[in-house]
Amino acid sequence: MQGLSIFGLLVATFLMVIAKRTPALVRSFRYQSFFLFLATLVIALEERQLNLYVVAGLIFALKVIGIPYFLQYTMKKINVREDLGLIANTQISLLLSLGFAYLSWIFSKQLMSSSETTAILPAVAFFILLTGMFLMIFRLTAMAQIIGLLIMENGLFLLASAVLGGMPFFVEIAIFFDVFVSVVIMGFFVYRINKLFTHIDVNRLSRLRG
Amino acid sequence: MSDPLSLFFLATILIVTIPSFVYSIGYLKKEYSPKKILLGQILTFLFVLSMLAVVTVSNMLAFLIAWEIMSLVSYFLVVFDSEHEKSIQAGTIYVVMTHAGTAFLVAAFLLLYQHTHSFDFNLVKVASQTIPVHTRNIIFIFLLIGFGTKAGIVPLHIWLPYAHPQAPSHISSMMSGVMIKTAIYGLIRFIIYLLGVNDTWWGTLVLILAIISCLVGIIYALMEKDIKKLLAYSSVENIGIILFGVGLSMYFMSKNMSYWAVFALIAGLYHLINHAIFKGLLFLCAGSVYKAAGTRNMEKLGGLIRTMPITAACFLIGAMGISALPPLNGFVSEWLTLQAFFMGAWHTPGTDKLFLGFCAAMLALTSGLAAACFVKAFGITFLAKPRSSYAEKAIESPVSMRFGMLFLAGLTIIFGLGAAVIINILSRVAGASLGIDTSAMVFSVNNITIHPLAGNAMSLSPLTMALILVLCGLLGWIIYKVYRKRAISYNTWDCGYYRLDARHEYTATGFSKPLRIAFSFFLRPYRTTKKSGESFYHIKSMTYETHTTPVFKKYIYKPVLAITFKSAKFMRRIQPGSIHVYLAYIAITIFVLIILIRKF
Amino acid sequence: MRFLPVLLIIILAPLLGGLITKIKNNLRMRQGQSIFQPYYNLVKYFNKEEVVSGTSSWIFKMAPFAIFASSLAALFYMREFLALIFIFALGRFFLSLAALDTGSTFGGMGSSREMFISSLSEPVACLACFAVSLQNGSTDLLAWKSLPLANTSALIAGVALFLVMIAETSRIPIDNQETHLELTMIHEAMILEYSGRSLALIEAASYIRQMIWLLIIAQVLLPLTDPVGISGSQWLLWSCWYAARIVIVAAVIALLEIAVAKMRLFRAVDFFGFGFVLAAIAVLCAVLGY
Amino acid sequence: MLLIFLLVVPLILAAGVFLARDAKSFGVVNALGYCGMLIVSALLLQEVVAGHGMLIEWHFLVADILSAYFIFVIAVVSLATALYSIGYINKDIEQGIISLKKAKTYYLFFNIFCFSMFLVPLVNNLGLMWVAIEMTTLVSAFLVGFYNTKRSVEAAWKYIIICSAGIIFALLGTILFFYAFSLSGCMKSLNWTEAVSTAGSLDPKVIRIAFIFILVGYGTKAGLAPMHNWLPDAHSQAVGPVSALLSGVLLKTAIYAILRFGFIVIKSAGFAYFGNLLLLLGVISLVISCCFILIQKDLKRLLAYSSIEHIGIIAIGLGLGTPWGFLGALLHVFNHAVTKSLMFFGASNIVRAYDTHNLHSIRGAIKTLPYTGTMVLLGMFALTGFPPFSIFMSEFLIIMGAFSKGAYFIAGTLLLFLVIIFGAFMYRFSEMLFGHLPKNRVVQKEPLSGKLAFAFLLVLISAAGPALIYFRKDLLCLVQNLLTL
Repeated sequence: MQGLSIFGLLVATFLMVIAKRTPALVRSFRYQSFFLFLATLVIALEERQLNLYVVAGLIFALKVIGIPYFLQYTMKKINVREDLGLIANTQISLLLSLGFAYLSWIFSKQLMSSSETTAILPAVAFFILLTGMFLMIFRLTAMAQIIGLLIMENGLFLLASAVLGGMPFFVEIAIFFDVFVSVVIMGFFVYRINKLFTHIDVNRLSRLRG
Repeated sequence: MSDPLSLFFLATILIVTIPSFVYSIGYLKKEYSPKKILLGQILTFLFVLSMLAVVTVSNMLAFLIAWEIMSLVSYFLVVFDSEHEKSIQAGTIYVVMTHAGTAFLVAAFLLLYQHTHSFDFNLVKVASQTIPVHTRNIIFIFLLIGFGTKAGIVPLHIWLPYAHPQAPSHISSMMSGVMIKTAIYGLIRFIIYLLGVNDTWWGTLVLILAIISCLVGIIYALMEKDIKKLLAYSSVENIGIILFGVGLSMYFMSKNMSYWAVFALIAGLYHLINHAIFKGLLFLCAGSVYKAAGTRNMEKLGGLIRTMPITAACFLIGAMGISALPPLNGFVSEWLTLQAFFMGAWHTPGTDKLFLGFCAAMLALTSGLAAACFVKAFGITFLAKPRSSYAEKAIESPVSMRFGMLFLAGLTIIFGLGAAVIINILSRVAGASLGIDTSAMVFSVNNITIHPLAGNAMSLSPLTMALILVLCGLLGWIIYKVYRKRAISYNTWDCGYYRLDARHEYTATGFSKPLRIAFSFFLRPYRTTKKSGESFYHIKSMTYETHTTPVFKKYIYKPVLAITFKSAKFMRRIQPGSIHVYLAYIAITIFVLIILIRKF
Repeated sequence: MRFLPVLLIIILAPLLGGLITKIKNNLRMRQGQSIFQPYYNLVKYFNKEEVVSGTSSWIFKMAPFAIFASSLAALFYMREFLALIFIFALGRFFLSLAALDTGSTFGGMGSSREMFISSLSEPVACLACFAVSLQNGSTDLLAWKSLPLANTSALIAGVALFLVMIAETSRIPIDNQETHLELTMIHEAMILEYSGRSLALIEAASYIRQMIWLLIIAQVLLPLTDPVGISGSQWLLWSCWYAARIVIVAAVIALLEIAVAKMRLFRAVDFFGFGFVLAAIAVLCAVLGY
Repeated sequence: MLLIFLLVVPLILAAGVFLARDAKSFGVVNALGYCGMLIVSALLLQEVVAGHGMLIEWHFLVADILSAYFIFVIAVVSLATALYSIGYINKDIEQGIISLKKAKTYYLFFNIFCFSMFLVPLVNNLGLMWVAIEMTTLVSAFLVGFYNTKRSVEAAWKYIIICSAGIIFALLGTILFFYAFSLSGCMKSLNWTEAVSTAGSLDPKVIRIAFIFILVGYGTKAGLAPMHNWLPDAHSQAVGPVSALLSGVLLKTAIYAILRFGFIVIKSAGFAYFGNLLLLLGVISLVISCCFILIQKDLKRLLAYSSIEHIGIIAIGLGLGTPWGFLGALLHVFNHAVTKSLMFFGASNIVRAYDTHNLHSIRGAIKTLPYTGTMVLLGMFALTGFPPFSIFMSEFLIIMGAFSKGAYFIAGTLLLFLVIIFGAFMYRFSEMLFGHLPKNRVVQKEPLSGKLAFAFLLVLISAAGPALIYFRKDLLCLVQNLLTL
């Protein structure tokens, strides 16, 4: 069961890496969130913790339904070209992300210093984290950066629930709230950028330098 | 701190600042708005206060604070005419240089603190002997650089000729007369008094710096047309002369020749207070010329001796003093310094004599050049016909200014004639700062004659010398009067060309030409000619200028600045404005830190 | 008693000038003026009426006395060489100022050159004096007593001082008292505006100064102990020798003046550079004990 | 009770915005409110120092001496800013740059921003602290993008994205810390109070890695180079008064967070590790900021870079680990906060009077704005470490710490770059302040509230220096307790 969710997470993440257009990215983000929800649920079943159930619920509510919907809505409202603007093309991105996968595997084995079975989930989490960072750096549009941020957070949630069985409850709630707010605010700014610059290619936002 | 050293500097400061302050009353009037005058006077007051604090506090931290406040206030005074681009630049150069110097002081003080665990002078003095040798050397170097910047030791003098002339004249006289002396106070207080000298090379280094400062200072002074700049450069030279005394005393101290150490320090301190007096005086005179004529360019002055007799007389006395002419004070202190070299060398074993002799010769050269410099300064400014309408319309300055000048002029004479008395006082100061008991040492007999080392032929009595000079002059006058022939007044001989005017007079530039050629290896003079006219063959007018290359600025400071800015511009590229790059920095930082985690 | 030699010097000073000129002329196979000519000149000047430049100020009028005073006062400080140098500087200072005061181009030129020369000559004088003082630990050059041939350092120092003296007494190759050619003249250019009594005073002063220099150099090169406790005949001998050596030095000057040509002004740097090196060698010898 | 008060007042004020009739009167109310805040925080500080040690309320609010100190700093600056805002916003309305509605939103966000900043030192839970800090980012982003110009929006975007991305790593670090705790199996609640008590028994390896994430994450927010790039943009584009808040205290809250985790690291992984990391980043910040200050042409950016420099200095002071250095760093937090606020107020006055940021086209400021000009002149000297102003004292202490540790390289670097930066400041500011009054400029009148703010800050700047010298021994004791807690 857990194996399935891990598999799904990996696939979704690779899909993100090779995504060329924003809708594709959003879609694969939704898949990823779904498998995250699955993974959390499994952990919850194993550990029998109430708050993990709630967290899983929240993931489902926010990340699988809420946020992707909001993102699509924003995209619709600002009708700009949909491509993400790749700094590194898909092949290179794919290779790099394979590298990331390996790196995070090493790293988590170092960190977890215990049997490989416990190290696998954290490894996936780190991998997702790295991929998120990668997308933020190597994709041009503002949308890509928002989604990258969200992906990183997915990674964190996976890590938290994997190694700790969840943070203290109210902290989790607060963070969720925070994520949601930040997405809304960023969406608002994307809207503004589009209005002022008539594009959302943030790489061309370089009036302020030096 | 209330030991003789502090008291001596206290006295020096007050002697110069009080007349300058009186002078300022007349000087500032009508030049600035009342509000600004008030501000100026408040700042001046703070300036004097901070200087007094510097020489009296007994704690390194307090010293540092007083020192910085002094720099700050003096900066405000330098940029007092804040409209002029020049004074802004001058102020900036000044305050940055002095701040850089302070950085070295901070380092030195903290090194002292680290080894003595106290900021208090007395405790530091007690514990300073435990400091390891190489640390002592480092501290010495730092102190030398730190105070050298303030004192204007070459090549750290670069700010001085900009800052001093730009300030209002009474401030210039305080800065040149007193403020740069606080640096000498620092050197004596921290190196000689607190640290204690026991390496010969310290003294030697100071002497070498003294030679360089003297020569460079006076040569630049000779080349100047701006009278206040000339005076500023001559301050660099005189700091050199003072350093001769101080360095020599350090040198003798390291050789345990306590008597001659005291003697040399006396000479140094004597010249210090003398320079304070006559440089203050000269700046005040220059100020009153500037106020009257509205220009500081000597080429436009001349003939002022008729319109401004008092100023002229005071300037003459100052010039005589600074050119070490008997029986005025400058003569006494330079004579003492030379004697310190001669007699010290006589008592020093070995080949160091050669070095000391060389130093003495350089001092002689300096005083010769100084005489030339001030013949030029006085002759071109005050004598012959006015060279411009500025000089023609000049009038004598108001009472308060005259008072300031006359007071200092009087002191110039008194400190010459009363040498034998003063030297006894100074011996106590020197003894206290060197930690030597001078009660047994003889420097003068019956308060008239300077007579070091009783029994030796060497002795001097400025008082009698003055008497003799006056009598001889009288004799000449009597002979002159005996032959009662009439003296008729007529034009200067003009080789039969009947329109001799001011344009035929020798100019400041012309006056210094022989020396400009003699020292061309250092001054690197060059000429610029500008021709104007509709064609090359039909030239309407031609301008021709001679310049000298500012060696230190061109070959030391400019390159350093250039390199700094170039590297800064290069660094600018790391921030191209692309958010992706910035995010990449974060990622890279994390990677690097994690890879290097074992290193921390 | 102390004033007797002073008076003697004052009286004989012009004679020495005359003597040098006489020797020069004779060497040139000329009759030449009498050696008392300087006296005639002085008397003549004193009796002539004086012309004062209208542009000049009290500096111009006061300078002659200052110059005269400095030369005269120097006589009392011959046993303190450093003070001596400074006192001469006093006279020079005022002469240069007076020269600038008239506003004539000649005056400015003269004072500029004079200050140039003197400032270069001072270190040489100082270092030479230093070399001698290393021998007896005082700056009293007249107290110098050992034979020069026995003492290399003093000899070399004496030569260095001699060079300085040439400059100070405005002799060839630095200056030339005889011409009024603007290319060459220094001292003459400064006193160009003076006439009558003032000129007389200045001339007298320069004669005395020259005398003092000669005495000092004579003492350093051909030293002579003071006449203490010696009988009449020996005393006569002593004084003859005392005068003779001055004449010798004078003769050397005269010889030099007709032997060499006047140098370009800026060659003076090399001239004094040579002098400085000599003095430095003298110090070195003194240090090494030769 | 005090702690609650500190959190409630800003919220009440924020709510009050909706009742406000006109901006000016509300501004006054606002300022009064923050007067109260200042008094309360002073009481709090006094109480904590007096020895009650730690105040805990409802188990999730806590105030030990460190947080009380930071609270005090925040209170001081926010009061000054509130004062200054009155005149500033009022003028904006008069000139028709913004509407009343916009002014209200300004005050709304201002209060929420302050609330979030007060929250950071007060929360006991390290996770919630993270939330609070992220909140400061989100709120202040609006204040950066306030004028809705291209530049300001660009700045806001960079600010929000870079800080969020950075802070994600901070969260990762927090999680790893939590993981370390769970490994040692002692706690389940991330509470600071428990954390320090059990810090000794943690696995150093995890802590070391976790701290790197914490440092980079919160370091991004604190503006440590090379994660500083958002800072000059945001600080130069923000609303005048808010620049002061950003530079003055926002950065310090991040420093506070780093310190909190730092104490745990010190206990488990030893001081050297913590110290070296901070020293490294500190020196890099110093060097880089120096380079940019040298060639900077934009007045507010210049000040922003100087903030990076001072954060670097603080980091160095903390990293040295000697009591003097630590004390110096903590005092520097306060001194820099007040001085930099003064400078930013002055800068925004000047920028408004000449409506340009470009230093080359600003001349004779001291004539156009006599009061502001004088203040900026003095502030400039204070900022570059001239006595009798306070920054001199704290920098001196830090350098002293470096010497007493024998870290001569650090001390040398510090001295060298301080001098260079001073030179750059002199070069720029003397030209800007002095010089001829430009033709079309007339002497301008300045609002009373602004003058009050200046006076308030200047008093603090000049008073703090002597005070520090006077109390340095007692302060040292406090710091030593802090280091050995």
